[in-house]
Amino acid sequence: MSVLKRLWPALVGIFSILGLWQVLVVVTGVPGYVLPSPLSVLHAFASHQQLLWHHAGITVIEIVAGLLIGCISGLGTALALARFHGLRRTLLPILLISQAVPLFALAPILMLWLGYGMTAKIVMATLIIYFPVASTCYDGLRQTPQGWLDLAQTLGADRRRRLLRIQLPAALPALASGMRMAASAAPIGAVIGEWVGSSQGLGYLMLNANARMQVDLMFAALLILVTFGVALYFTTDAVMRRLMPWHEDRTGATS
Amino acid sequence: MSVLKRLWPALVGIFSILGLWQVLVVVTGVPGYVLPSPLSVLHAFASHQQLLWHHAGITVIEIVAGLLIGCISGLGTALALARFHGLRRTLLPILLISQAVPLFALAPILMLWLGYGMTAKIVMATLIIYFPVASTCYDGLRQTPQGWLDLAQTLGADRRRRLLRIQLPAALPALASGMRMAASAAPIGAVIGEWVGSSQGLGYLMLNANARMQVDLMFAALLILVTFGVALYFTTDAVMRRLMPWHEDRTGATS
Amino acid sequence: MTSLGFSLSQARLAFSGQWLFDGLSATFAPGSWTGLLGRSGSGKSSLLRMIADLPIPDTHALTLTTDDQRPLAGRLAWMAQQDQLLPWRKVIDNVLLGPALRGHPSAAQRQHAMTLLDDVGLRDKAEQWPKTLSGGQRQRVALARTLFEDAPVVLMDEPFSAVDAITRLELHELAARLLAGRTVLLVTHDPLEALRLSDRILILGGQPALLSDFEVPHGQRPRALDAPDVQRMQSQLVARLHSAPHANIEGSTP
Amino acid sequence: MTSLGFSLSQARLAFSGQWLFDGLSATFAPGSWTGLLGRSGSGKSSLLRMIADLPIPDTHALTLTTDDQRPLAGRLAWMAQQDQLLPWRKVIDNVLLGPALRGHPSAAQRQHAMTLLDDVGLRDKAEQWPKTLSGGQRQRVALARTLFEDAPVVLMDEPFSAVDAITRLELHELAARLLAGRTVLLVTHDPLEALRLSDRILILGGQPALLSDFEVPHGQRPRALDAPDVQRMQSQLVARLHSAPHANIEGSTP
Amino acid sequence: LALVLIASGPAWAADDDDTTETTSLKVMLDWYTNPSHAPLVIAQQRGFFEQHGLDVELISPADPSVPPKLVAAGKIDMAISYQPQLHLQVDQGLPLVRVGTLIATPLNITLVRADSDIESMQDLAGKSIGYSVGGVEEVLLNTMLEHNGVAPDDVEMVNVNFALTPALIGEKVDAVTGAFRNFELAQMAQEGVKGRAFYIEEEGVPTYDELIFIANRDTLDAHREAYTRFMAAIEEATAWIINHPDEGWKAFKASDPALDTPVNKKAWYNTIPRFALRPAALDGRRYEAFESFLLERGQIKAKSPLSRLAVDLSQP
Ligand SMILES: Nc1ncnc2c1ncn2[C@@H]1O[C@H](COP(=O)(O)OP(=O)(O)OP(=O)(O)O)[C@@H](O)[C@H]1O
Ligand SMILES: Nc1ncnc2c1ncn2[C@@H]1O[C@H](COP(=O)(O)OP(=O)(O)OP(=O)(O)O)[C@@H](O)[C@H]1O
Ligand SMILES: [Mg+2]
Ligand SMILES: [Mg+2]
Repeated sequence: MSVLKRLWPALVGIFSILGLWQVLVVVTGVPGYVLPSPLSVLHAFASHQQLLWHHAGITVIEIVAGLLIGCISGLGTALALARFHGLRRTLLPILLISQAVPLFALAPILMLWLGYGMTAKIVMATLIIYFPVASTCYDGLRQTPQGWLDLAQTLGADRRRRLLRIQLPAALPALASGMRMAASAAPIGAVIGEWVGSSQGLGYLMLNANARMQVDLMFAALLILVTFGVALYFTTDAVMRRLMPWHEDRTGATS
Repeated sequence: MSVLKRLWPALVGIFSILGLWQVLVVVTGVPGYVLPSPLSVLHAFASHQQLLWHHAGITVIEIVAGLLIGCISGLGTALALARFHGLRRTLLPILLISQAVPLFALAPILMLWLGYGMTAKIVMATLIIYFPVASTCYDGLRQTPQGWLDLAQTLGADRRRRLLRIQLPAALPALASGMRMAASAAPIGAVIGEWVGSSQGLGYLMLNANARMQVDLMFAALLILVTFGVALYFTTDAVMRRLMPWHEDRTGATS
Repeated sequence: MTSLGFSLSQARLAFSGQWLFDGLSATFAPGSWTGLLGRSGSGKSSLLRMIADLPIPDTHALTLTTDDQRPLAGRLAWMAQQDQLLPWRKVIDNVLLGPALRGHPSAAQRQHAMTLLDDVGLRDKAEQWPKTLSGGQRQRVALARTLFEDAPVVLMDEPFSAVDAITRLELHELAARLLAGRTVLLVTHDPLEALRLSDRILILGGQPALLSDFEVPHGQRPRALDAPDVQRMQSQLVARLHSAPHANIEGSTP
Repeated sequence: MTSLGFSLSQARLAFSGQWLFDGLSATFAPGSWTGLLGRSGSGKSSLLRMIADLPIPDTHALTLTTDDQRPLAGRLAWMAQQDQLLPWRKVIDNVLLGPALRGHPSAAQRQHAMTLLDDVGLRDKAEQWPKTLSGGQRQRVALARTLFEDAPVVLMDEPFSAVDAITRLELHELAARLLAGRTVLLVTHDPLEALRLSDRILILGGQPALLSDFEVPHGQRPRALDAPDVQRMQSQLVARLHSAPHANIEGSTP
Repeated sequence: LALVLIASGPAWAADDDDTTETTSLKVMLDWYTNPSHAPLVIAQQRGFFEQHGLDVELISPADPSVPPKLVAAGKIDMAISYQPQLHLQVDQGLPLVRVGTLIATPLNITLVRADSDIESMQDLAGKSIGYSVGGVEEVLLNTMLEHNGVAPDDVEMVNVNFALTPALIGEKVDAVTGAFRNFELAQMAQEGVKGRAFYIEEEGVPTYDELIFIANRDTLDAHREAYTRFMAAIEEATAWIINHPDEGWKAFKASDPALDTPVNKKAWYNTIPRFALRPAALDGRRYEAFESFLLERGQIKAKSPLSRLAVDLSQP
């Protein structure tokens, strides 16, 4: 029940978007090859189910793997930056630069390095998640209230334990914010990867459908992708909340 | 001097990357169409200066406009979400979904509506910035310590003033984190826009060069873009710090 | 400003199924000062929050009636146990928080806030950030902010706990002067303070807790510390507090 | 554990160019309790921070010598003016913060922490989150955390300010019992508390501030409150505090 | 429809000599400017458009699937597209029609490294083949494979998104299909790798027009005479290029300094023989044959009449 209750506003949102979209299509009379109506998308969805689920399975694996690796390495980087002062001066600008590089400009080249298999897509999804997570975590780790740091000092904590037992828990709310955002961005990374080189996955399917002007099929694939992105957001939100039973987040991301 | 001192670690980072890259190219003997050496990129940079600056000028306008509009509308959305409870239930999922949609799947539609002029690109950059800012700001606005909210209540603040005078300043550190991240993502938005349809701008130049296998020219354009992204990050950081003279951010994003 | 009395009844509060108190009632006469004492954790701060209509996570209820039958909201000043200064407002702007949250502080209000800061001995800190203040200084700014509100009903939760003995006495004088005619409910842990400032002393104690009255010395507030009945009553009050039923702390014989 | 004395000299501190104190020195005998009094903002907390070698934003210097010539770091417990409980650790885990920051708390340490919580009257709150505690309960947890450290040198900044009179007396007993033989520096605003617990009283006052001694009653700590010289000396101490040079607060005659 | 075409005929005839008023046309290329677009660039550069009373704006997209949509939506007047895709688009209901031809032969080839062991298309069995998704690559390749006795399931097709040459010379794939014979071969040579090409029309695929001009069928009549003038300008530009190839290259690279690369220069000369000499002329047989081919292969749902696919502007 509580899961349903959490998902409920999301469902309302999705359906209100669908309604708006249908109205938009009807009112503006925009042709189907530009923007298909939700009904025709649903129809495409129903008639291509098997195809869609097959490709969706692949993309989901890429997304989840990318999200996990991206979050873990982002968090790791943030911890390393907070832990080692020397590292910060060199690693931080590199991090920044890596973020400023438009990924898909590099995507073709990445593909040449990593081949057209799943690895490349996971790397893309990872890269897209990595920076926001590293950046928000690091921002969070830097803003520990002084009083707690003082306490750690007089209690004889070494830098490592201070980081893990004081700074990290104190940064959890900031971290949750970053992870939530990363979760909803993860599908984009995988799809870019599939666009640039692949023979499977929702991105590939979308590209193919687009080239054949099967715009309704493309939107059906998009629908799966978006649903998955949103689901990932709420899952991440729930996980982070579970990690912070002490935290009072009054209004909640989901309510 | 202080500006130089701030930029100094960034410069070190950039040059260490360049060095590593040159070594990598020389050692692995990777061909120029896969990864050009920094020297050949510099050469391309020098020999196409006029071309590059011309396109850079256009992209910079798109980025800055997109960043400003994205930040303002993102902040506005977050404030509206925090202000109006009813809005939250419907707007938040829509926001989420809009983030989960791979933007350039929608790019052709945007182009149809907005034409292939600069507007479309500014809209793309705006959209890419909009969500992270809205999301982090909203997260920040929700986490005002209860004591301050109690104070606002007994002092007879209306919801609007409570939001602007209590919740907003309390969220500034979270907001700064979001804006910094958005700043370094802004160039990506503009480039995606240019990717879809334009005859000007660095994104156009890059993809064009890539299609012609002038990978050195592509990297020269990338270099400008990245430099600009990093500069934007530090500018945003400086602006946000100026907005929070009371805030103790001990280690600083730049040190 | 006319004084405003109020009374509460049926006050009940439980945390995780256990009643802290149930069925409390009390009347606060217009312009009277009431000292509220009680063991740590007996529910004093919670009672103040309930009167101020502030959110409380668990089961609670309270019937509050003012003498003029109109709601208390907007006619009440509340000083919390923590100072709650806003780090992004300079000291003077923290004092001016009330007017800033209701509109724009006028020049006259600014002037008045400055006078109050002077009263609490912090005129020279007016333009500093709160983070540069000592614990006692922060509490004095919070006091100035509360005094600024000039409300007919004032709830204060241990308002002088962080200042030294001398400053405390001076602040007693100041509060008595500026809050004359206001209906004040003052939570304190210092029996002497209660005896010095109250028209009436209430003790919250028991399981679930009840409010019981304690007789106060004669004479005008603030009473001199060396008045004989103040000294005498202090020992009685401490004895009374001690006898109030409460989970005992190990090894206690003062 | 053998007692550890220490002395400080050349202590100086300025904020934004103004000297709070300059050239302070004091000796703290092994196992002695020193009460530190002074007006709000005189620099007591800052002095404690300097002794604990905690960061201070502005100009400061201090020469600290321990009796055994080895650094104080690691042999010192510090209880701040704010409770600084970690919201993500349950009450018991906050008491166990020291061992958790130096390794892993053992079962015996957990047992001991539980005993301490029992001592401060919070055994039944051990598994709760800090946000469910009242102000005085939070302070008692912070006290338990400090007592747990069992350090030879203990710095306490107004450790009993948020608890009621009875609990305070009980905590005095507890602290005296558990910190016997430790060298304790206790900042307090309550003259009676200082007289009850100190072997020696130091008053920080003046502009720039100096440390001056105040005579303490005879007898073993903790002294009974109704001992005649405690009562007598209280008035003397208040008078002395009052006469200490300090920016006057308007309208003050206690 | 025929009625409408007839009705609009005389209007165009009357306007033919009167080129005093200028018509603006937005024309979208299929991809970034390259030597295949030479007639457009030269017509612009040397004023042929102007002489025909046209003010033409050339726009490049980064995604070849975009221009047809923009034409169908009426956002631009004309676009360059590919004949095979046109059939799919019309089948999906896009109101598009071919109004001219830019390159009148297939450019499509399947390309392997000359130093590989793939001597003929038979050897592709068990290999990986890169392509960029255009909509018909799969069916074209499958036809070629079947023609050579290879089962389509025996090859692995990989979308490499326009990075055909790098994927091939980087040996990430064994072959690429959908490469252009005028361009990719030159590009490989530039990187010092020789290529071996298999020509699509020699491997069992009906021949077709590679690059065509498409316009919106619904608004064709309103623009008919402008498009006719446009084709005349293209025709003149093509003739001029064939007559003056070297001067033409200079004019071409002058239009955008980024075009001045050795590969483009080589491609320039490779492309010249492939331009349609009579851009407006329509070979209806090609369209019907390819339509049948696609229908047979299950790529379209139904056959469209020729008039819905292509028009000859000069034939009312
Ligand atoms: N970061 C700072 N910047 C400027 N001034 C400061 C800063 N920190 C403290 N001060 C000033 O130093 C003085 C001493 O502060 P401190 O906290 O040591 O006082 P205290 O004696 O502990 O007072 P209290 O009894 O109120 O806690 C105060 O006047 C305070 O304003
Ligand atoms: N959110 C909560 N959840 C559970 N219990 C709570 C919560 N808030 C307060 N309590 C409990 O309610 C009791 C009363 O708290 P309150 O703060 O009112 O005490 P108090 O009388 O003000 O004490 P003090 O003198 O220490 O400030 C305490 O025992 C506390 O543990
Ligand atoms: Mg309380
Ligand atoms: Mg202090």
